[in-house]
Amino acid sequence: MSLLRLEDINTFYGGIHALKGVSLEVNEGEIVTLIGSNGAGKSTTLKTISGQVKPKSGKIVYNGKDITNTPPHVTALTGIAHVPEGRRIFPRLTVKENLEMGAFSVRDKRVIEERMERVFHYFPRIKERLQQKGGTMSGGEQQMLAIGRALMMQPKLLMLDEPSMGLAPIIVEQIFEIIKELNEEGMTILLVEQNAFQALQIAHRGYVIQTGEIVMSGLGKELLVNEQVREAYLA
Amino acid sequence: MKNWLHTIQQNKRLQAIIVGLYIVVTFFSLYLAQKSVVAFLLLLSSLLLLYFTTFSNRVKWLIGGVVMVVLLPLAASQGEAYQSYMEVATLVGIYIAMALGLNIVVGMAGLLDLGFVAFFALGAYTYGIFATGQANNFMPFGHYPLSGESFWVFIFIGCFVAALFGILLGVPVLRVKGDYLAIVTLGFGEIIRIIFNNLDKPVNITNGAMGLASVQPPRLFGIDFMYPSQFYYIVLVILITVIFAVRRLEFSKIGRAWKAVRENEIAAQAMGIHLVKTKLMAFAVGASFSGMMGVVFAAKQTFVDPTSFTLLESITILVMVILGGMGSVPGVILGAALVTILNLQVLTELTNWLNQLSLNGVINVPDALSPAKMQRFIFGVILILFALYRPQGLLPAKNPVFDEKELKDADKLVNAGVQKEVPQNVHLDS
Amino acid sequence: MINEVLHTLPQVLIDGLTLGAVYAIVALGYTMVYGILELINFAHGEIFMTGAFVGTAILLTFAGFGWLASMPALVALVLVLVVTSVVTGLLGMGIERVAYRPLRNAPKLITLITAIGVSFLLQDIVRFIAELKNGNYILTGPSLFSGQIGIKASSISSIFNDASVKSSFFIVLIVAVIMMVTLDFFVNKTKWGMAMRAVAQDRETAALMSVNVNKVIALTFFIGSALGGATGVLFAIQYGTIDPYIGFILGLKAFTAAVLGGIGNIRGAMFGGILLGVMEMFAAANLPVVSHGVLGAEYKDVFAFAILIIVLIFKPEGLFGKVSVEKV
Amino acid sequence: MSILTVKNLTKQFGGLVANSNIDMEVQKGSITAVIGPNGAGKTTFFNMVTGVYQPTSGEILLNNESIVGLKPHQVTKKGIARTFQNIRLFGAITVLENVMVGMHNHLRGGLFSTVLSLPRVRKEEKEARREAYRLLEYVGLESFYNEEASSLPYGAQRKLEIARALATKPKVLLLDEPAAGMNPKETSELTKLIYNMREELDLTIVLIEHDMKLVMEISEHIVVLDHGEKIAEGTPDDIRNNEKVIEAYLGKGAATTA
Amino acid sequence: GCSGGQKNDTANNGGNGGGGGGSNVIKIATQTPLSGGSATLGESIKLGAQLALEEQQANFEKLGFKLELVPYDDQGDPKKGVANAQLIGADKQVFGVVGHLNSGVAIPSSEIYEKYSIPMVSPANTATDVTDRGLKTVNRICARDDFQGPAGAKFAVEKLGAKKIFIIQDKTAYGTGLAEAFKKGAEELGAQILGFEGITVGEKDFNGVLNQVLAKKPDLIYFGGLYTEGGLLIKQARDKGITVPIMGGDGLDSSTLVQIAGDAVKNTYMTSAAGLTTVTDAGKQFAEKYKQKFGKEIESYSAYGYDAMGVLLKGLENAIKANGNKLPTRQQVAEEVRKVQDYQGVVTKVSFDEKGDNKYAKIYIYKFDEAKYPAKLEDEVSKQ
Ligand SMILES: Nc1ncnc2c1ncn2[C@@H]1O[C@H](COP(=O)(O)OP(=O)(O)OP(=O)(O)O)[C@@H](O)[C@H]1O
Ligand SMILES: Nc1ncnc2c1ncn2[C@@H]1O[C@H](COP(=O)(O)OP(=O)(O)OP(=O)(O)O)[C@@H](O)[C@H]1O
Ligand SMILES: [Mg+2]
Ligand SMILES: [Mg+2]
Repeated sequence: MSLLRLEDINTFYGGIHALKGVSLEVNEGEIVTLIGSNGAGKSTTLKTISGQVKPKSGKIVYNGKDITNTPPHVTALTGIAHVPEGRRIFPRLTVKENLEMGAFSVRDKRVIEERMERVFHYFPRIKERLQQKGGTMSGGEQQMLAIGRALMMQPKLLMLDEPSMGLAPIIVEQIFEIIKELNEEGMTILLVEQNAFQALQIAHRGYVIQTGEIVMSGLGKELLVNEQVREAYLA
Repeated sequence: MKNWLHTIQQNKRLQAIIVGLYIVVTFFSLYLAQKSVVAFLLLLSSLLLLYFTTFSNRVKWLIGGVVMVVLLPLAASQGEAYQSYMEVATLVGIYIAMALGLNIVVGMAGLLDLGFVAFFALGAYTYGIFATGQANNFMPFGHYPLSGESFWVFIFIGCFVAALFGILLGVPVLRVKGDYLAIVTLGFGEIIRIIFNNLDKPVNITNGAMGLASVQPPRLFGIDFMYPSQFYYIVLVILITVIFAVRRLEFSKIGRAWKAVRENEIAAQAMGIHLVKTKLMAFAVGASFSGMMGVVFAAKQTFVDPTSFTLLESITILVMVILGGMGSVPGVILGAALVTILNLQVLTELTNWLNQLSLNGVINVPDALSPAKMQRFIFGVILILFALYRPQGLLPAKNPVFDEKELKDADKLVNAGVQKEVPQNVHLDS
Repeated sequence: MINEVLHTLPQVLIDGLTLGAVYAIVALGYTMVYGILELINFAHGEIFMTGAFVGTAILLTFAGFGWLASMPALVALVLVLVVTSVVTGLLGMGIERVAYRPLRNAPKLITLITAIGVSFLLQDIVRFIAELKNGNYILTGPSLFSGQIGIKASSISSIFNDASVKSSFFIVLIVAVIMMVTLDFFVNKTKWGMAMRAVAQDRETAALMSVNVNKVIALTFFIGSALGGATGVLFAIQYGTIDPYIGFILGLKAFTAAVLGGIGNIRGAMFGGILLGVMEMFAAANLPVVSHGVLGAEYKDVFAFAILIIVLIFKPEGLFGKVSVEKV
Repeated sequence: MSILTVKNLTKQFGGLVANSNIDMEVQKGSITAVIGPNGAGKTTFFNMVTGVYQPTSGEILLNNESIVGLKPHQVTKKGIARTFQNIRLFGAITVLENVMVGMHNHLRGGLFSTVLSLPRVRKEEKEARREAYRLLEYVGLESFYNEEASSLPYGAQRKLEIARALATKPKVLLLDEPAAGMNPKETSELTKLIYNMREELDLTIVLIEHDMKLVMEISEHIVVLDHGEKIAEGTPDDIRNNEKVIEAYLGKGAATTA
Repeated sequence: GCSGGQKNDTANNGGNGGGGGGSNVIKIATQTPLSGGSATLGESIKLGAQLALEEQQANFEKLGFKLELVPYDDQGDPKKGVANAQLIGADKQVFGVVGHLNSGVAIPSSEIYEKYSIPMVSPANTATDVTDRGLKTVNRICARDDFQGPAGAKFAVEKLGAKKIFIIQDKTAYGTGLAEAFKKGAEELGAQILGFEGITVGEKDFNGVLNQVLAKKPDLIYFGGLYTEGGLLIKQARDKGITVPIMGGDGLDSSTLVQIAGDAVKNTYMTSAAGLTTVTDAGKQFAEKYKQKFGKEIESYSAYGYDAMGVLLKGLENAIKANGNKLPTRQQVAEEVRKVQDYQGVVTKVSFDEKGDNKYAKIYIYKFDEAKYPAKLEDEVSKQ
């Protein structure tokens, strides 16, 4: 069953036509990856979904509801968590507060505690640094925190924008493991990656975006062996 | 409309005709309708029109020069309002120079300065003290007031003193960033003003709140400069020098360093830029313009007292810079001119007019709302509207655009063979 | 010389504390808005001024109906404080909506212009209304809490002279402390406070955390302005006379105080305000004595600004400000 | 010959030891990689070398001359340039001007000569522009030269940082994660560029990178940091097979990706 | 907008008119602060002047001239004042100025009036420099600082028996000038000056300086400044338990002083160049007319504005008559204004001396015995 569906989305930044009729679909329980080179429009796609930018035309349907023009804070409430590109940790909040921000809509303290424990389970490193200011963490640590923060929302759909960027190989491996694990536990995931190889390996399905247009789609495994994809993105 | 503008943009001859026609028409309307502020302003705005043409810089300067040096004074001089127009034009010039100075500090180097008027005060007092009998109180040698001939030297002394204080202010400021800087400079401005207001004790240097009256007018070849129409030319000369200096600095190593510091201090340092030196230079250069104009101001007013140098004045200059477009020299010039004219001429005329209406019984306003009292209100509204509708400033800063040809046709410093090997496909998806 | 300074010290401290408390609460308003929008809300001084006028107007109305005599002063005070805070809070929200929100993505300094515009506007509007109603824009309110209380400082040490305070001093101080503590708790310990800080640091991401950014900013303005208005009332009660131009000077001082303490930092604002008030009072009372008449009381502001500059030289982020670590 | 020598370098942030007694030698003309898990202290190490942070203790020698205590701009003058992990361009000025800022120390125009617009200054400026343009060509950004730096795509911004660093005419170039955010294809182009720069511009290059393909392909010497300590160093082959490194950093799957 | 009307004027004048020969409009300008902190005072001058002008309109109508008032706002800012002065000078129909409030504005602006030979009659500037520069067009009807200050000092020392005096001033040209003059006078009479301190205009807390007063224990406090600060200073001094007499100059002369200080105003003395407006019949009438027309009580300067305008119009009328009922030149008007003798105004009689100072300027000394304005007249000092 489709959890999220984009229909012919067109998004502009001023005069720049960043998304040119993007349509894609994410089914419940899937990992879907969106790959493409720099400036292809991957981040813009995620931003359009979460409401950070408004599409000029097209429709976004989530869980059967039209969420095309909902502002980001409302989208978040519907269960879509967006881990933005470049981590975007609150630099002067402590690590703990950063996590708490993730659970902003949750009132019950106990629930927050529980979720936090779950985050610690995935990222033990975070637990050691609860009182450190988010901004002083290293790049990798921040990425973990950013994912952890999104997990605090306990989202239905987790959108990750280049989570492997700037991370040590072992961490990348871990993160992909965690993504898989989260998915196995029932979370739907929309993954944007430059690291096409690894992304396609764990994804059920994938879309290739080029200068704002979806140029190809298919099962992860298919794309992995596709000649054109290999040449352009797997080098 | 767009098309139409486009055609004009393409066609230089058409532009020449339009500008020429405009200047002639406004010139004659001012010439004939002497008291028309509108005609005066329209003639002035021919400079703005000129700015938008595609003529070469040299031609623009030439035409602009003719308008400023000959046409404007000539057209205005035909009648009674002459001196008052020249007064306004002189003040506009003074403010433009100051705004350009502040623009270096705020717009280019990104250092928020709320005490800028202090440098103006320094210039004014430097001349004021020595061009009145005041200096006799503490200078054992020499005979004061100095004659008006010294004025020309004092322009440079004022420039130098202000620059020196710019550096003195800069030194403590270096460690302070962003909005902290704003308050430090604000404090500095207030300190200078309060000191000037109190330095009549223990030794009477500034004559305190009473101010310095009867400052000697400038003197050249036996002629005293007494009228705004004369000061107009002094200001014009200084102003043109200032504009040239700013323009050259802007697109030089120094200007780039200022902008780099503004954009990212850490990266600027990594490029080998000495942070302290660069910021100090911005302070000093910016201050020096103000210092010069301070000297002119003292001579023009013939009276210097601390009330001319309040915080509100600093804020007004800042408004000119931001409104015009931070970092943009043409923008700042426009901003300064607009705010000054608005304050001195338009608001005054407007209130006079409204007042006339209410005196004649055309409109009836309660006294509390009398137009003369609502100037701040009107000014406030205008500020808000401008900011909301032109948030980037009136003429936002532009980056220099270079011609590719000029950049290319040199012999290669880098090994000529390299180029081909370098992969050329960065623009893969753009 | 030292003796002379010590004689008046108790009184100087008390007076300084009063002034400082006023500075401190106004500084809080600056700090809050700054903390969240990185905007020096120049109009804050005018909101404070508006509060003073609204409060005085209410008190005058009460007095006009003869209610003031019939109700306990404390009740009147609380009533006025609450009403005024709400009025100025809404005013602040309105200003944000009209003059700041449309410029949220514009260059930072352009909002400075609208802030200045709003200041001028408020000054003239308040002046206009006051003049229309009163014939004169200088307003003197009914006196509340004007009893004098003597403090026998001489019983502590004979070097001190006795001091006296107006009972409104205690009101000012108590209300100020309550406001500061509440606010500090609110911002640092509650969820909405955390949301405010998050919005301050990264608006876009805060929205992704399901924070309604507009609401948080509006709330910030409401609280900041309500505080400003309430302070206006306290000011009017303490000093009795107000005019539409009090906001400018006081705003300036409070801004200085906020920076001294470390702008954006609530405790810093409190401390900075009190410190500035005490310093100023001390300078006004003692500069001539200490400098043998060379520096008069009028140098008090020079003294205050000089201290500020010196503090910032050694601690560029203000007394309580955290060194802003920029990770390279 | 060692151009950059680091002895016993330590940096503490409060209780946190970000670098602990690091010794390192960088050979002139080499490409050296510094790798390690996130938070290992790699960027901190760069920051100390470039004068952004002062070391808690230890020595940094450039050509046997200590550069500890120098300000960042002085370090640049000595011949060390760098790029930043989190891109730090001068966003509001053009790409060409960004590079020209890098030439700051090699231009001689002073305040007065500039204001007077002496022919010498004009000539120098013109030459600087051409030189800047050549550098842009070198990294392949010439088509963007008149654009605002902030409007560039991410990958181009990284390259601009390199061009800008080159403009300072460095002897040693420090690159902090130059390939971050690039796809494999772009990364391989970057690899070529880095390699060429070393060959043609007489440079010594030290780079931090998490992309093992790039690191293993290009570097002659690799230093591995973990928790602020140096846990290994050697040739790519040594490192690839070092148990400690695999455990702390590469992970088991490393063999397949790199 | 605004230029339309003016173009018509120009047309009436027959193009670029030099003297405006055909015109029968005569404008008198006022220049005072109408906005900002001291707008009340500036306003009251303007309104007083307006009243006088309107009363005279019929009179001038008979002579064939139409009188008009053009109020300018100098904002208390010298720059603005000078720029306005240029505008005033440029308007050939303006034949006189009533202004200013601040000496700091009057001094540079009058340099411009002098160039254009426009007579200025100042209702309020007490600084010595205003007339001491020897400008032919500058006149004032109020007393100079160096008359008012010593007169106050004499009263303080001789009548009130003050031996030790603490002086506070507001660090403006007015306050400093007056306080300095008082200080000099008091010292000459053998009083001891315990302190000479400044406060900042616009502030509301003067406890710092008052703590000094408390420590020094003077037997009189003198304040050079305006009523806004003065009122608060008096109130705060009394709150502190300082009971000695407080004395000030004409800047305190306002009903608002009493409003601000309330009961604390008792035992306050005030020197003023104004006779009590409301003690004479003429004064009472004036106050009533003023109230009726503008709906507010008079301020101390209202009557000065009225009288300054009166003198100016008197000079103008004389000039017109001397010129055979034709429009005189500005020079002629200026000369006639200076020549005005024994003009009887509401608050003062006016004859100008060779500098333009009023020979009849008198100093009146008032005391507040209760919280009521106006205060009780205690003494009168004449110039000679
Ligand atoms: N805020 C913005 N303003 C203007 N243009 C933008 C903005 N953000 C993105 N763009 C442009 O929109 C296009 C798509 O950008 P987007 O960030 O979605 O790419 P991406 O696929 O995520 O690339 P990357 O791998 O670099 O993250 C690019 O051409 C980019 O330059
Ligand atoms: N200014 C600072 N204040 C406090 N701690 C800091 C500071 N800078 C870095 N750290 C800490 O020092 C450690 C090393 O950080 P550094 O940035 O050098 O890591 P890194 O090796 O570059 O990691 P990454 O590969 O993720 O960029 C981290 O734990 C980080 O949190
Ligand atoms: Mg992206
Ligand atoms: Mg790093």
